[in-house]
Amino acid sequence: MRKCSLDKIDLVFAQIAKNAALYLPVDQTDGSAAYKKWEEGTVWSGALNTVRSPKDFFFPQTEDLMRFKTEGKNIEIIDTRTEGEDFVVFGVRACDVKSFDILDRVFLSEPVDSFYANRRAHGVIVSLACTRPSETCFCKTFGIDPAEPAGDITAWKTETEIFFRANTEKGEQLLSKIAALTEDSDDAVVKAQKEQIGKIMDKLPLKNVTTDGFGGGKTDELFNRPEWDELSQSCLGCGTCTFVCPTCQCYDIKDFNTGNGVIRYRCWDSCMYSEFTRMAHGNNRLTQKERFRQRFMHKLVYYPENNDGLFSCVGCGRCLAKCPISMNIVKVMKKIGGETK
Amino acid sequence: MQRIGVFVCWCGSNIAGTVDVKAVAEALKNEPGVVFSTDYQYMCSQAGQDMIKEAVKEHNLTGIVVCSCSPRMHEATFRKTAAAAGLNPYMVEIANIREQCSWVHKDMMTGTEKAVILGKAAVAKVNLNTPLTPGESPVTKRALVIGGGIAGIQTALDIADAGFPVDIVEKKPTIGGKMAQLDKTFPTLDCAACILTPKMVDVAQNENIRIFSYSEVTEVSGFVGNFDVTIKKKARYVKEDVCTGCGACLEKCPMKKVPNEFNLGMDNRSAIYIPFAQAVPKVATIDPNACNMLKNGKCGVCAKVCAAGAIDYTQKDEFIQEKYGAIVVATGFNPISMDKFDEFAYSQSKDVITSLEFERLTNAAGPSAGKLLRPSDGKHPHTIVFVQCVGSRCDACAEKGKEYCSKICCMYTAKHAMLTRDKYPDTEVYVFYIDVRTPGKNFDEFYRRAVEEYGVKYIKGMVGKVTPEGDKLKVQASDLIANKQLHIDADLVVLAAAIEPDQSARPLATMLTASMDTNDFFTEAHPKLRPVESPTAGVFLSGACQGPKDIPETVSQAGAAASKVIGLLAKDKLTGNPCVAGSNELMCNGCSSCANVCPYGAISYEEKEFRMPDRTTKVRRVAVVNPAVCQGCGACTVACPSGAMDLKGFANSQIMAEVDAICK
Amino acid sequence: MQVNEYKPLIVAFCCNWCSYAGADLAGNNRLAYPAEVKIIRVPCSCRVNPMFILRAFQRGADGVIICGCHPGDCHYTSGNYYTRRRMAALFSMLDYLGIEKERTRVEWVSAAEGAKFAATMNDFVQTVAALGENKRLEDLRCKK
Amino acid sequence: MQKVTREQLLNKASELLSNGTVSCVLGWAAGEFDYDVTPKMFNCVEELNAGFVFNDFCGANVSKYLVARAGKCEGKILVFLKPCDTYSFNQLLTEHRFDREKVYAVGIPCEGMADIAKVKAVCGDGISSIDTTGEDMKVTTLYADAPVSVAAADVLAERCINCKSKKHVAYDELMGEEGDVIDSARFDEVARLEAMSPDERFAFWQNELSRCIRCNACRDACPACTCEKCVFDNPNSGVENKSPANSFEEKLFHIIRAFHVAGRCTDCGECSRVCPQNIPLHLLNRKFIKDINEFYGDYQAGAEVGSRAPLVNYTTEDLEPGEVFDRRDNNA
Repeated sequence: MRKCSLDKIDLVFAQIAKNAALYLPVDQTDGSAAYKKWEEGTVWSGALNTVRSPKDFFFPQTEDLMRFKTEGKNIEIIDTRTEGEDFVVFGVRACDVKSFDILDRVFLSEPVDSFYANRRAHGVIVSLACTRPSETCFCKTFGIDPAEPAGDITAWKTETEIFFRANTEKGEQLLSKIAALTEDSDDAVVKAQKEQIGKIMDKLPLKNVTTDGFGGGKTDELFNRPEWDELSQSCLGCGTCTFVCPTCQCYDIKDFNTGNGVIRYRCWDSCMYSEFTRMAHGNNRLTQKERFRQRFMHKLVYYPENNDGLFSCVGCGRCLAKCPISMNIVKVMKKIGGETK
Repeated sequence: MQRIGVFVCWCGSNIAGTVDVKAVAEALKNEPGVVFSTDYQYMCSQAGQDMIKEAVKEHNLTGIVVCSCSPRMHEATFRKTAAAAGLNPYMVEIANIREQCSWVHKDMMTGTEKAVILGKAAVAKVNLNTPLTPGESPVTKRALVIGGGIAGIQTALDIADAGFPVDIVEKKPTIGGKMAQLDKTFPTLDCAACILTPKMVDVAQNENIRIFSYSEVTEVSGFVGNFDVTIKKKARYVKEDVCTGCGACLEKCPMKKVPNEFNLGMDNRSAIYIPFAQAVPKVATIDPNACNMLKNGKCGVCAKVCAAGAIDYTQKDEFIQEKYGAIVVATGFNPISMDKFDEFAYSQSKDVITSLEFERLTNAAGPSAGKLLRPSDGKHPHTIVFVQCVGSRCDACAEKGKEYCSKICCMYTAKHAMLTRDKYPDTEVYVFYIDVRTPGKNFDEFYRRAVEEYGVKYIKGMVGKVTPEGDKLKVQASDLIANKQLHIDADLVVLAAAIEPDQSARPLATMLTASMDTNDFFTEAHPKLRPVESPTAGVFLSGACQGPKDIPETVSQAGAAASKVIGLLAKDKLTGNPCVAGSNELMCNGCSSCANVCPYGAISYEEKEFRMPDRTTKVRRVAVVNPAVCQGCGACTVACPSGAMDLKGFANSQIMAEVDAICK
Repeated sequence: MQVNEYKPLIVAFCCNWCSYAGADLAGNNRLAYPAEVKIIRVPCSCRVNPMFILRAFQRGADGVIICGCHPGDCHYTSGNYYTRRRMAALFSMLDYLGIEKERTRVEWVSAAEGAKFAATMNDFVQTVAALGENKRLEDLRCKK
Repeated sequence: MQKVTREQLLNKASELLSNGTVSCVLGWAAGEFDYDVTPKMFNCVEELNAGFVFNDFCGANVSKYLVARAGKCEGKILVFLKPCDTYSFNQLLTEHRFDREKVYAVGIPCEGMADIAKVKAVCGDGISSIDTTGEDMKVTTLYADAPVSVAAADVLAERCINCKSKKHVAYDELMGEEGDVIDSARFDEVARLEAMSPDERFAFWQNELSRCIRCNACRDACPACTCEKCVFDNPNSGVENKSPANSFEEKLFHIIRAFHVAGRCTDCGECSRVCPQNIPLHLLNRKFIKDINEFYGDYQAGAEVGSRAPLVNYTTEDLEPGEVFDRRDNNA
């Protein structure tokens, strides 16, 4: 384990940014935090929670796939793929790190999504232990320890210092690059912090949310539960929950006619939208209730069914904080699954 | 995918001088959808048109782009050419490379470049064109004239003379309107009744004309050529077809103290009445507010004296449904109320009267049998003050009166003044005016005669106050030319009250979806070019309902309206403009934004049942455009937030395709 | 005039009855205006949807002008009155977003005003040329 | 603290349900915390007792639900309307979006709603409870030892600080005292932006709109956006797009949306409340409202049913689009 005084953190950032684009949470004018590219003078806010999750780095909201150049009746196909640049995402919470596992299972299983794989290969994740979970947090429900985030490097931050531990080869490499700015350390401070975090976890209001009652094989049992009507009733059908969700991975492929050609791109889509997965015959989920149910059944039943019991929710709490009508997965889990462990 | 043919015209050297037409034809050859492209000296010539026809056949063209002069010039020509070749005429688009290109640019390269772009835009549009067919609707060959004054009478007579049936709806018991109340008419001074009543008789005797007197229009639906109208025939308690108009009932009716509206309340009539001797129809009417029999069942004298047995106390309002092809509005005008003009003491003294009351006072059939006598004491007035512009030409911000000029007052005041001095030379006559406006044939001569021959004292200035004192009216006024205050002891003050549209006009406009200005005058389809048509197709305007006018103007407008109606009724079918708006009911919210901006009232709403995704049904309100009424302006398409409303021939997608082609 | 002056792309929406005829008259009288002006014919200025204007800017237009009959002379009686309100509101909004207000304009041109049409276009092209390329409402994807 | 209590509303709703006036109730349901309130349709007294809530966090404007709900249940729907909700209610009626006969509207007074983001800004994150029953709000967090007391005024939502009206413009029954239309300072922020240079304004909006993730929350919560099919969802409209692919798309969406609701927007502020990225979207709508008031005379959408929105209306004397700027420049 290496450590470094926070006084020197900008030097660390400068060092990392020499070889790779560095992204870290920065305070925005509206008071929330967002990942921004570090440049000289950028101030790391240390914020753990960002409105947009770091999934954007591997699965951006819009991404060009290819282009067609048209001239008169001629069409030329242009491959727009490039070898990506190396980048580092710094300060990722445990829950958000976990989301990459969930996305990997979708995009890296055959057929591999080359765009995602390209980004994944070039990205290094520096996670940060979460010392101040919010009341909306329930990562523990999914077996995530906020004090022990995964990632290529795990970091723990105190008032004055930051501790790093490499977890992967990529992490080792990055740590070695900043070796001159860091020094060896024992894990006493980190241990104390972990204990502290554990205490907070026991106080979280959502600590008892359980996945019991969900998981693979539960489709028949849960699909026609009458509670779906009531739960979905107020849903506006906007895409907020899906767009702030670190694990939602649905996208649409669209063509944009530029006048001189066509850009084929993909962009996030939302199962909440009436146009989602629309086919020649119409739409297979005609009502908001069906669309609403799909989202939660996918996260809590279908996904685990296909992925060794892994739920595709990490308890980050973004949808709890951002849903315009405050309907969310916790309310669904409590209503459909049951109250406590 | 379309198969488009492009035809680039040289127009001699008009286009070819500045545009490399061959290069344009060549460049457009490669545009999506284009299968044939050529150029020719004169595309509009017979040879050019034949070339297009042949190309359509040879290349199975589905669309045509002609790069030539303005579509305002030859769009119709090329549409006909296309039709002759078996193509839908609306599959033709014109790229204007003459007026808007070769003629305004000097340089060959610039001109050619622009011509290519304009051609591309036209191709882009044709790619999205769809064949359009104008809608057809039948025409009901019957006209409705609302209002039985001189305007309505003249319109009805002219339409009837052309052989079409006409119905006149008049809310009063008789036709005749305001003109029937007038004494003499300016500037010829012939008697109003002498020229009007024969026309009223003509109306009554014309086989093509039906008069619904004492009736009102209560409901209008439908559209040009196909209006459905409900007419309420108010109960007059007299069988119209039985009454002979002998007048026996009027004499015997015990209730004789009803203010006579025909004489503006200056004398009384009986509860059963005929407004005036030459009324058409000459049928009695019982005033239900005055008749004791109707009010409390006690009397029944008229029924007893009626030899014909025409009285029917049980008569009810009757509703008549009729179909019409055209509707003429001739609802006329009224003098405005003088209630707000207290400075003239109208409500305080019987001897302050309006000009229309003055007409009745000087009319031989009026309350004083034509003798000019003061209403208060029946004495002959020796000093008369006429006040012009009472309530006309007021400040926009003034609480009372109208902003506009009532137009007729200058002339009738001159007439009143002249006639007074003619009959009673011992009378002093003053006329106070802001301006004297006499633009009409023989009008100024008439006014000058009043001043020069008859010695009427015209004073530029306004009367400030009229105060009754004893049997005199103290008139306080200013003489703007002499710049002094005047005090006149008058015996009679006559106010030239502004005129305003009849109260019935606004509800009627709502029924007709015809537009009105802020003064409640009906607006024309075009203020200069279509002055007798309302923007609502099939609705025409006659007389003062459209704006203040005198009798000759009213009669000429009435004739013009009639000729427009005749032109419409002469058709068996109406062919519409196919470039009309249409609403996609699946996207329509029924919010009424489109109907709010439609100048033609072409949009209505219906409740329609839709199948919802969850297999329930929902009734939604959706817009429906009547293609026979829509003129295709497109105002609705922008008012519609959901984009449900689109315009054929100028669709959103087509215009955007043009934008794209131009900007690429 | 400068030699290297920026040549802006101008989209002019002209109503069929007045302004398009006015443009034709400019042609009849050989009154020159820059070829950068491209006219799109619409039945009435009230047919112009704000979406068309934004579309033009997206696709590379540097200026958009809407021409209609003079108020009171609309072929459809009231169409241009709606245009007037809509565009006043829209242009004010664009300005509020910091987009150059000189890039959009409404002008009333009658069928008899060929000279006014040409003068208007000359002036508008000059004004927009002075602003240079449209950067604030551009869509980089549509750049050549 | 709200002047009308949950119990009062609960009693009213129970009474109207029991006496058959209404067959269901559109109100707010309690959530996991004290602030995450969800609009909900209650079908019986038992449901009301279990979940109905009314507190400082019932900001959601439930009028829009009537478009989908009115007529769906057997009898009438009871809907509780705060003053600002009544404007939306009227506007929807003006646009024939639901059947008035199917609704029983109860006007309820509103003391202004709290903004949870402001509460968190004052008290910190990790809120375990909020007591809104007293004059001041009592907030307990995971990280503070003792509850923090916050004046309601300090955490009032922006739209409530600039409340335009405490008056109910529509109801069948009113609870509590009727308030007045307020001469609020709601246009001050718009005026501040107007006073900036175009470059500053551009920078301001570029920064704000760049955060847009096109989740459509603003549109879907907006009571004026009730289109059966939004142009932005319609592949044939020419403007459809699912993502803010670049800054043009961000502007296109927000300009067109604001234009489509111009003259119809009641300034309820839902757009800004629901924006997950805290974009001050109401400043776009307010700009249109301010302009319309200045150009064509004061107009409040929803103030009366059946009024004609300014952009579907005209006078022959309206100002010219070019005069808009002359006016402003002269005023400056």
